[in-house]
Amino acid sequence: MQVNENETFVPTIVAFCCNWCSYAGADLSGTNRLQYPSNIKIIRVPCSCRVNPMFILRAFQRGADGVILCGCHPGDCHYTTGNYYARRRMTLLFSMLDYLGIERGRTRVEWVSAAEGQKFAETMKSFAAEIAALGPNRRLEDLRCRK
Amino acid sequence: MQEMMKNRAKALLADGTVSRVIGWRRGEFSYDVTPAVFETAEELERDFVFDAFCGANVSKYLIRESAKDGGRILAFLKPCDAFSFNQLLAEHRVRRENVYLIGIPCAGKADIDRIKKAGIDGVLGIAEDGEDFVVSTVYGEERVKQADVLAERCLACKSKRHPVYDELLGEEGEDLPDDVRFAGVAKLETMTAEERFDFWRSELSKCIRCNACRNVCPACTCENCVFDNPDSGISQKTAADPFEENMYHIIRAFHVAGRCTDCGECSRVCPEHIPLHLLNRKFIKDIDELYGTYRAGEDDGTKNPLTSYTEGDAEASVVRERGRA
Amino acid sequence: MKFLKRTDLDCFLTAAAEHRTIYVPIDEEPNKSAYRRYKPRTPVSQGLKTTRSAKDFFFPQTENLVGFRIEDKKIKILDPRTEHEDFAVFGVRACDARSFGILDKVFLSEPVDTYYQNRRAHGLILTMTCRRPAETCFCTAFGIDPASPEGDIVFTETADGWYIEPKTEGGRDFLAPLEEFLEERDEGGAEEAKARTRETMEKLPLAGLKTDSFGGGKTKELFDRPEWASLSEACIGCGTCTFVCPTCQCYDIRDYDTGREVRRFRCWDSCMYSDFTKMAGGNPRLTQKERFRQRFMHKLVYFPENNGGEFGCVGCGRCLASCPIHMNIVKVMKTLSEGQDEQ
Amino acid sequence: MNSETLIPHAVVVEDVRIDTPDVKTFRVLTREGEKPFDHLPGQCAMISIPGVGEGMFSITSSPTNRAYMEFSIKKCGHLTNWLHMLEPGMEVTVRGPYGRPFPVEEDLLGKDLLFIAGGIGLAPLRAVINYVRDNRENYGDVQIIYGARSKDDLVDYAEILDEWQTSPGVEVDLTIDREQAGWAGHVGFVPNYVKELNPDRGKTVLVCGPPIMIKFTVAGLTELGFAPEQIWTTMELRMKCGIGKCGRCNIGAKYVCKDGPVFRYDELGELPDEY
Repeated sequence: MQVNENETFVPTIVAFCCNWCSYAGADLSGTNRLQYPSNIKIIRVPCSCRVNPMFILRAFQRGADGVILCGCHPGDCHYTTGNYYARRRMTLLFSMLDYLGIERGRTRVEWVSAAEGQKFAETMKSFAAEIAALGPNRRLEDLRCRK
Repeated sequence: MQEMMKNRAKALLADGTVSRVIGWRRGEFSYDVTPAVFETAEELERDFVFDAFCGANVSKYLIRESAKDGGRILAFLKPCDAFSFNQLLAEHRVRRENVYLIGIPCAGKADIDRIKKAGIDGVLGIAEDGEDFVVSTVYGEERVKQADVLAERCLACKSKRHPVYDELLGEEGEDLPDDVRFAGVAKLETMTAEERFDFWRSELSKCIRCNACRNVCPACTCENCVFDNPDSGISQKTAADPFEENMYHIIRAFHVAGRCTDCGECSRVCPEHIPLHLLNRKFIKDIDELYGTYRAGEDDGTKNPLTSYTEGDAEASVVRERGRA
Repeated sequence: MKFLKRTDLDCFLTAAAEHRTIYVPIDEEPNKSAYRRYKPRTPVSQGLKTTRSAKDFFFPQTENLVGFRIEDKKIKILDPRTEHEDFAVFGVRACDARSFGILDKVFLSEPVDTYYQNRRAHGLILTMTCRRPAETCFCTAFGIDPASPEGDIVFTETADGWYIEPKTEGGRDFLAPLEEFLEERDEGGAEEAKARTRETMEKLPLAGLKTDSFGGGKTKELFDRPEWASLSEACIGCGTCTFVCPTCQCYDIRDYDTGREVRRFRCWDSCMYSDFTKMAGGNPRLTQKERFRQRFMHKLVYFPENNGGEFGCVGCGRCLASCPIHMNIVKVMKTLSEGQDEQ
Repeated sequence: MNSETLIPHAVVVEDVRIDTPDVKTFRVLTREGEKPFDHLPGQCAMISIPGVGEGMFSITSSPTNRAYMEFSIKKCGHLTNWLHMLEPGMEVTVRGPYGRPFPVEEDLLGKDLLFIAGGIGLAPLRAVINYVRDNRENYGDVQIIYGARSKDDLVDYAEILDEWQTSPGVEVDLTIDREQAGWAGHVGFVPNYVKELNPDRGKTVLVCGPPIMIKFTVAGLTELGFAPEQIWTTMELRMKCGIGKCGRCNIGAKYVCKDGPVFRYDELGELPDEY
């Protein structure tokens, strides 16, 4: 979490992007000069399936207010099936976080292809807006790491 | 039952079918039994016990015991232990050929903590009398209904059936409906996020990170746990921050999701009485609802739901949509 | 003798809390209590023992030892220590009261552990006699009298209240502003209550537990005993016994990088854990048998050897109640003693 | 509030010397350029890199060296891997000294000394050897038997050749495990070499090396007629606090960090076999 000069809350957002589709999508949105919020920190992963629940939790621990996972569309995975496994895993994890009382909006999965620069920018904008509305992550933060 | 088991064990030892027997050893009081391996008829006669307090799931010990040379080991498995064993079999953690399984019926196990919760202390002896336990104590005799001091996991028993065995002692039972089992989870689901957060904070903040839930769990069989691996970056040994408490319990439950047979050992052993089964059962309930009913340990062949998929699986957004309904 | 009526306890504690922080056992659920900061009108637990011991007050599960910040490639050392606030722990039983003496022998021996010393210097122990000992109690085996605990002030419990006896200067100072809540009573009631406690202790199943086979200098006889294998075979290697134990004092030191600084903290550790003695070059305690043996040898042999014969156990019975597989120091003592008789 | 032994001091790594492919010797000084603290030969100190961890290492420089302190460290685990990445000018933290030293001013006075070391086991003995060399008049003959896997694995080789071998009354016998080009010296394991050399029975022995080497060396010495009371060794177990409180480095009732690391062999015989 950060606070800008006007003391308004600027969330820190971590986006895990698969190397083959979503990272390329982010790249495309950049080359097309489409704007998306600068408070989104992209972490490139070889496949959405590389992201295990620990990654998501650690992002929150280290100060993220929202975490989004982006990968290839179902059926388009570079490794054929990785995103299918990721989907089940994240569904169950998000459900568990919800069960523990963590706000539902703080986590999201979106499928963004290499051609969807526009979608990437739109997704990030809407996610950033949603997290900004939710406010700082307090329920899943590590007090030792609070800035 | 105890005598039947003892006699059968002695017979199998005598005819050489097995060389050892894993069961429960008598304790100091009438409730503190310890899992133990018996090698002779004399040991069995002296120390073997099977009663309402023999709740400990011995299936995890069979990983170590079945790896040993020197003959088969006889294990008496209650239905829930048999599910755990079958799951271990599916994961190739036990050597089936080294284990001789006798399925034993289970009418539910008593929880000494619930007897003590009823205000009974200074226990000297516990005897079964019809539907009651007669508890003799330093402070006089007390009587409780057996049904009132059943362990939580037994109240929510999923099955009285043994999915795996070599022989059965007594009658085979049947599966039980899941609604009781999931009632606790369902109740939490109807609460608001704030209520749930407060509930789990008050429960998980009691955690002393003794690792009993992990170490007793028949599904937790990693050679080197991520929480013990200094290179993992998360082995902190202690819940130094509420985040650590949440993380430990989320990851512990997640790691056994799809493999947890809901034997309830985690909740049984928790010295702080944290209802850990509510975490495990949440995953089971979600899996059932999203990917079709799945029962870990049902057989040793079906792929577990986290290592399989269908193209039409629900998107992760189902969590948010479900909330809106 | 001074007497506090049960009905006046709340006023007494409320007034005391104005002078220092008071911790009391509070019921979390029936027959399960934990120490919490006292708040007026919260009922104090009537239970015998808290699930966790009272050692937490002086040796908490985790505490920061030192911090480091890198500034201009130089390591800046941050000392987190501050003077601890004054506090008092109410309702400590004789077993836990004795455990502080055992912890003192470790932490207050040279070189003194200042973190522990700081808390110890600011904490008052208000002990209470045991009216209803449990079957898991065996403090008498270690020479502890549950009817006459150590501590700064002893509360001897009767049906309608407590006889109060300050034992130290700190205890007298604590009571001075609270005189108005106390009344004068004949000592007879206290003696009667004490006699009843002692009588109950004799009726408990573990009353006859003997320590003769143990103590300093017994390493040779006990270390290689074959019984360790069967005693430890069911041990799952968790830290429950260690963490609920009032005398277990082993700790680990670890670093946590918060992103701005590194905090070096210590936390409870357990000799039952597989990585307790693990080194890059190997592990001297490879199986659970060695780890299990270490815990009991430490309490029954090594500790007395280094501390004038005092055992490292106070017989509180917490490990008996919470061990997942019900293996415990009593079973170890009985098994090893029996084996000794046969030899 | 009084000082606390668990809080370390920052020191500067002044020099890093590459001894062998996996051993480096670190020279440390305070920021003011002084030796961090005084110690006795055989004592240890806790070195740490904040965020990585802390570990116990024997101080390899002699107490008679007033200018600086040295640690010879073999790369074999998490912390030591990080230590090997240090460059001169970087800082680490250090606290100590800890443990019981070799009895250089008591039992060893006036004695003929036999040092037996294997591999990195020379590190703690180096402090004693140099202490003895600097107080030459107080001790009798010195014999050093030192072995390593290969010529390249001999720690402090330059110092051995240039200083020790040229010292009066010091005999150095080197051996390596396997034949190697350019090595004209003895080949074979230390325990066997000790037997071959058949040292004088009157000598007091200080031995350090891998546990297995110590075990066979002591067995050989016993065979030759040495008594356990003549043999001193230094131990190593996992340590965290260094002051006998964290409870993990015990052998029986003795803590290696506080009651050791130096033990006389008959003392070790009294302890259970768990090291």
